[in-house]
Amino acid sequence: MIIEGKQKIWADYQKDIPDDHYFYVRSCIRQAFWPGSEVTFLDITRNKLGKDFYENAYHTTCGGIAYHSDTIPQETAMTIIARQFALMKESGYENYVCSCITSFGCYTETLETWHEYPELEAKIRQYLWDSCKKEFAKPKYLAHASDIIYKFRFEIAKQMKFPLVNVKTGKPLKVVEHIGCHYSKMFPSKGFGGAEYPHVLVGMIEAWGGEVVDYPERRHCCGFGFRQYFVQANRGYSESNTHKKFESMEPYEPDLIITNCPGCPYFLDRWQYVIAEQTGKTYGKNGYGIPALTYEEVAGLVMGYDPWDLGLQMHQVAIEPLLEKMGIPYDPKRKYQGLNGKDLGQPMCPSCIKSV
Amino acid sequence: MEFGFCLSPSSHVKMDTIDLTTFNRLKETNPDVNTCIACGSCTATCTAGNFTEMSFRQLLLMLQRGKEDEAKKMIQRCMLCGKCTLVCPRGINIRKILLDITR
Amino acid sequence: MNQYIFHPFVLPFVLGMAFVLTYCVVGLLRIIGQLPKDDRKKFWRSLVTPKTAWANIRDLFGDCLFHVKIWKRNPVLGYMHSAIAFGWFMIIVIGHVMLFTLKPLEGVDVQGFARTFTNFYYPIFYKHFATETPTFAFLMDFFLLMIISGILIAVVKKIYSKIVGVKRITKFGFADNMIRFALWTIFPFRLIAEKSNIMAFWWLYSIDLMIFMCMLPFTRYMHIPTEALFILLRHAGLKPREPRKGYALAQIYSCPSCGLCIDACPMSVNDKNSGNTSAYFMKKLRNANDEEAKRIAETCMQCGKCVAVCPVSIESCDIKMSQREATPYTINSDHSYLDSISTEVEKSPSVLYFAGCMTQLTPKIMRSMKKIMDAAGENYEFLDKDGGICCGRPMMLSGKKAEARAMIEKNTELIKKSGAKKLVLSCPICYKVFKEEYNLEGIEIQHHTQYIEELIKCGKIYVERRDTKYVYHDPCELGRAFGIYDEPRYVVHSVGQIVDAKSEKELSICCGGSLGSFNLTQQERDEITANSVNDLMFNNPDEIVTACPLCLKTFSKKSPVKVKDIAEIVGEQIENC
Amino acid sequence: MKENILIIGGGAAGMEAATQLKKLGLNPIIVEKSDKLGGHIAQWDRLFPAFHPAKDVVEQMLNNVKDIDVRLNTEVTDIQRNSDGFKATLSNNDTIDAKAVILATGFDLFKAERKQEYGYGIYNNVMTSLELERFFRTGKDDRINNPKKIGFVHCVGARDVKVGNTYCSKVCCTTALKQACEMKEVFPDAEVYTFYMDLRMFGPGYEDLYLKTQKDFDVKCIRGRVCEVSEDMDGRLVIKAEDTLFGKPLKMTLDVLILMCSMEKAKSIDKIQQQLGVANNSDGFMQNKDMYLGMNDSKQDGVFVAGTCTAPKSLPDTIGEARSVAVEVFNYINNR
Amino acid sequence: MEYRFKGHLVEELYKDYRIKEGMKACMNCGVCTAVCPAAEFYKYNPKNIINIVARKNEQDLEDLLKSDTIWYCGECMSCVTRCPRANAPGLVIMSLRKLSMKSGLYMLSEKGRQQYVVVKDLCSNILNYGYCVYPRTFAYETHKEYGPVGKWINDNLDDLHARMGSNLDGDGPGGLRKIPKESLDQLKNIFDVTGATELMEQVLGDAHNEAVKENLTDEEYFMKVYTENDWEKHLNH
Repeated sequence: MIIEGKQKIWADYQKDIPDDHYFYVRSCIRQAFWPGSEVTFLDITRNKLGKDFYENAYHTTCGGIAYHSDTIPQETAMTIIARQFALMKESGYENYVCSCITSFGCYTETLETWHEYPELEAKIRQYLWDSCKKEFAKPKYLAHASDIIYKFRFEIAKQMKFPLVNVKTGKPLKVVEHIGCHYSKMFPSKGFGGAEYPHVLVGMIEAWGGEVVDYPERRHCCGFGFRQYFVQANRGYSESNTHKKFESMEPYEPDLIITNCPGCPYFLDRWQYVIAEQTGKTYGKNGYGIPALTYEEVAGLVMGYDPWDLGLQMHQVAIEPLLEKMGIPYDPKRKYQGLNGKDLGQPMCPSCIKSV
Repeated sequence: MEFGFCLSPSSHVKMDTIDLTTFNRLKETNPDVNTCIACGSCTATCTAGNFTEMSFRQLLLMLQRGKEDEAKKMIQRCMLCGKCTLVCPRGINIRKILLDITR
Repeated sequence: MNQYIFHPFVLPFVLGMAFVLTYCVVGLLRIIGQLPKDDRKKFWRSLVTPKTAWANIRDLFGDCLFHVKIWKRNPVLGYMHSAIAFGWFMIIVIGHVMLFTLKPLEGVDVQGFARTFTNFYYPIFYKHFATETPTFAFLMDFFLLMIISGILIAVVKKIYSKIVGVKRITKFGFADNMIRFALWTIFPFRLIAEKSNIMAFWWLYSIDLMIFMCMLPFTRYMHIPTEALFILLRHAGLKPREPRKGYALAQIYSCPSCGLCIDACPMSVNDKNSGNTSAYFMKKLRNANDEEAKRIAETCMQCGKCVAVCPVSIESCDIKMSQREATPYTINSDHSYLDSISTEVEKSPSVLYFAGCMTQLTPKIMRSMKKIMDAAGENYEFLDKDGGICCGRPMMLSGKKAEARAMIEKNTELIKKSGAKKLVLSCPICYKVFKEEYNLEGIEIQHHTQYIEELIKCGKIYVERRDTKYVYHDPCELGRAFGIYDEPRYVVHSVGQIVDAKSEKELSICCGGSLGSFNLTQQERDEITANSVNDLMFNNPDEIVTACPLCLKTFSKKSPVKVKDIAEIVGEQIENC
Repeated sequence: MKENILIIGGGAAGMEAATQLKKLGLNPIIVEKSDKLGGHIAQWDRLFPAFHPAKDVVEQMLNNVKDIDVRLNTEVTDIQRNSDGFKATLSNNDTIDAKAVILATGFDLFKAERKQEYGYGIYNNVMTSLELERFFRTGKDDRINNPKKIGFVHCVGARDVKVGNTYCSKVCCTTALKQACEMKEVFPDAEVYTFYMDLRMFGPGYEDLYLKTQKDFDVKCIRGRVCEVSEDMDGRLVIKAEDTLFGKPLKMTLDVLILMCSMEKAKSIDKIQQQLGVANNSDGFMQNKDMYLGMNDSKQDGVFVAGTCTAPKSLPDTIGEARSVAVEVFNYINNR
Repeated sequence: MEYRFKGHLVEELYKDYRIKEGMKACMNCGVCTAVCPAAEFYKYNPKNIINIVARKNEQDLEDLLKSDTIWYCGECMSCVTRCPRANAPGLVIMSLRKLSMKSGLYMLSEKGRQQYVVVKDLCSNILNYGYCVYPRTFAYETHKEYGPVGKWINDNLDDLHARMGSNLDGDGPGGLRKIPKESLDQLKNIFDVTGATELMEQVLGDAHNEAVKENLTDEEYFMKVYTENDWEKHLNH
């Protein structure tokens, strides 16, 4: 591996991200599965970095998942998106930041399509007016939330308490980065580092002291596949894709997987559990599996957030071995507690993959 | 635990691990097998191909890609009529190769 | 007092003779024993059936003694062979007759076992022991000189084979050369011994005979005793079932390795391939070289020319087929998909035309046939207009006889369902299998040459004659296989002038496209084709006409003039009228 | 008549045109930006289809231009048209007055790193066709260590909208097969694979080379574009492609992968080209009047084009064009 | 023809912007198939899809729309990155799926019929809650892979989200907040004017008719479609 080659590509694929004043749009999946990540994101950007992130209570799903599950026509998805843009405009913002990769892909695709087919844009403008009586608008900047963390990765590094280093060996942790497919595969120029060697997560890993693992199936989809997950009969497809990735990364013995997509951490996490149940195979050392975290969770960890405030207990793969490697103190008792120490019971132990 | 789904086998031709015994044996007696240009003439003219999926071009590829079982199944359809040999632009002695595969 | 006519020099001969007789008896029993039961029954019956019995006698004399077939091929060769074989035979016969006339010898009274023992060598060496009468002396010397003249020709032939009209002669190994040398020297030794009565030559003569007889079972000269048995078996109508057993074994021993088939074989155009001819094939079988025998069997084009020229009528093509059938396969065909093909017919034709796979590649034949049948006002249907099922012959040629059945049965079903009374075929390859393997009772099977001839003769079509000079190529599986020589010539003659090829009818040269061969490369086939075309171009015809789609396709690549199917030239002339 | 003819570029086209112009009694002057004549062909080891040493051809060409005015390490920095023809200023501040200009500036090899998914410049064992020729010439390359599996990728930077080149680069197919055979000669035990989309064997003896590649060298030609390359733990290359004839995706590990880089018009001439008013085609190569009868005609009076500056060409094509441009220039000078 | 669409399928397909964008000309290089996750695990080859669409043959297209094939894609769009002719097989698949649904042909394949499940789940989530995925409708029983932790999350949904700082079903901004009625009404309006409602009702209607035909309740039919898997048939090995 010749790192200079990658650096050259990274230098070629940079994009401007405005410094402040963002309109923040949430992700359906992350709100449901990784609520701590969005909370952490806003806390880091607003409170630690002092940035203005505005959230409008009237924004909704972008419809991207429904669109990519082919349940709604393109025009519907575009009109929902136009409504979100209109909300941004109404709120006085022009820098649009979304928390979801599917959304990011849909927004990018929509903007590009409108650009290429103005008659379609006109049609959507009309639809928006007919349905919501809102004024059509387009953002000046469109960014994914991971772009923001990438932009401020060195600022975060300055506030870092627990770098991505194994405290016992002093060596950097081996980190696998997994990029959501819709981040840059459709429009390589819209992502940091392009489509082949995305830098958005690599930049964070390197800034925070970790070592990036580049394994053969690095670029590949986690296997969500929208309808391939939503229908139980199709889930073998999804599981098989994740399985392929783990088989490929296994020899590198990664300590951690970091993702920037809502669904990927869910699949990379839960399919490990299912593969273990079905085949008895676990990845990572000692049968614990390899934790798959969101970039906010990793940012939170290195900045010294309490792991349970980040929501790491919502992962099936046990996080404790990683915390111990990084030397992050944690209170095992608080893991399964609600507000004010309320006892929420404990999840059952899976039969194969180890839990603490 | 019953999940209602399971891992699917990969369709990738894994060139690193495939078994080429039959093809290599064939190559020894019929060096011609290497010279196919996949023009499809054999398939287009195939008498058995009129009724089945029989395709010599594909058969040869199956052997080269380690799908011996499929190849052996396909070759059972062949009538050995020899039209393929007559139309092959590379002059490959297809009929002989077909016969040799069944040995 | 009993007195033996004896001298130790007779012992080598006696031993040799005893050995060869024992060998032949055991061999005979073995061959008969190896015959399948029904074949054996057939054989016994044929011996007493007057028709076959007569044929047996005729051929035993004609072939074994007088070598009629060799005479027909080439008089010098015929003389050479007859001089040696017939001359030797006569010497033995006369020797024995003399034995009776000379008896009793002066002072000698031989009885019982001693007599038998003496009879063994006495006629061979009598000159050492007695004086003959002048008549006999003349006859014996005459035949001995005749033999020696034959041997002289043989020696010359060995050096310069063209003297007997043969380009290539079989190349022999050590044993065959050795025994040949023995044979060549037997008679000069005898002559010298008789004339000089020097003991050394009597010894040489006897030892020579011993060498000859002891080597005989292991060399081509085994054909001398075996041919007689082969003739009987052949007339019993047997077919070789296994390549090295029973009937086939009789043929293997009957092959004299004369090599006449080498020149005849179309493959010999390439010297490298002359080793793949029947003479060598039989040799490989005799030497139990299965690997090579198998290879040659699969290289052969099955054109049948070697059989046509064979002076012994060895059915080498059939033996090669049995060799192919003996090859084991690990994958068997599965043609069950044919079951699902619909047999529904829309109309009920009186004539059914089956183009066959090869004709599918030469659509102009189909077009011409359609035109001819339209012109004749026939009620016909094309059985395989949308691509039919193979006739099964190519599969049979691979030796997979049983696996051809599925195709044969499905085609039979389709043909019978059509209700046609006549089946016309364009491809001689199909024709052969339809004639031999199909059971189409009540349906007349014709090749289109026959069919067109019939249409012309009964006035159903009228063809205008033109000036074109045609040469007609006899497709192997129409000519040599079925003797269909005159019908096509009649048809060609109706269309234009017909000139001869250099080799015609049963001697016609295969086009080189044959489906019979599996091993020939494209280049080797091209050489054969070029040679065959040369032969056809002997009288500078304007066009080459053939009656086989495969010949047509094959010749078209190499011919300097247009190559057409017989149906095509007829079709053209119908158009013109 | 000893008119100056300025030839920009001292590759095969430039040298051959100069040779012919000299014979026709004109005074050609070659301006070559590098330190030696010969262009790309001088970096080649052997030529397709018959493995003819490139050196032989180059040496003969060099011999032919012995007496010709050649300016090495020099570029034309400015060129102005005047009543008498052209006045060119060189990078060494010399000036040349010429009656006609021949652009024989050739091609740049496609920068393989632009095709990111192949990982050139990132994965150690990915190299270009040109680098392989260097290996053949010198026998040295760190990336080639007795490889057991060797792959060739066709159409790198050609027939590819994503890198902006939609044209076929013409010579890469034949070059790939030639190099595949050569690799097999050097490493007889290695398995050699080529990944092609169409094999464009357009010239005499080229199809025979293809047959030889398959039959004598046992090179396996797989129809399918390599989709991506990655590196495994051992530094070997894992490639993915579809075997399109088989209709299934295919994965294999290689020890070395050679990218058949396409030709692009040499960029260094852009400024001069602009000054002369010679336009480019949509494929980025220089425009000529037409591809049949006006192939050497740049559409600008007194400016001629030859060789690969107008399109990817093989060496014989280039030499043919160089000869024809000489005749064109000769006629132009005579008819002035 | 049994299906509801009466027009010309090819013409209709080519009206879609995603075809305009995704369908240039294919040179059959196979990079899309090589990278495609679906091609690895299903009897699927994006290149072949492009070829069929390019052929513009009504019958071929109809056969394609009836088949399971178009439903195998996971829309990861990996193919889009690599295509040297700038085709987007993923987008082409999306327009094929839309046409298959519009024409009713999707009901003729096992994977096509699954659209009922996806439409019912996702569209009702959007219209009822304003989210595509909503934790209260994400049941552990039908998502066993959610695992013991998932079951624990669902069992303690309110407590856990409160602890994580979500605003579950609350007013104002925040994660999983209750989307104001005004916004939901606007989503409904968008569905109405852009054709989503019509499509949704068609799918639900088709499913209901099929359920009646099979003597099943809508719920039973839902579970049947949700779990039915003729596994071997879909594999590509």
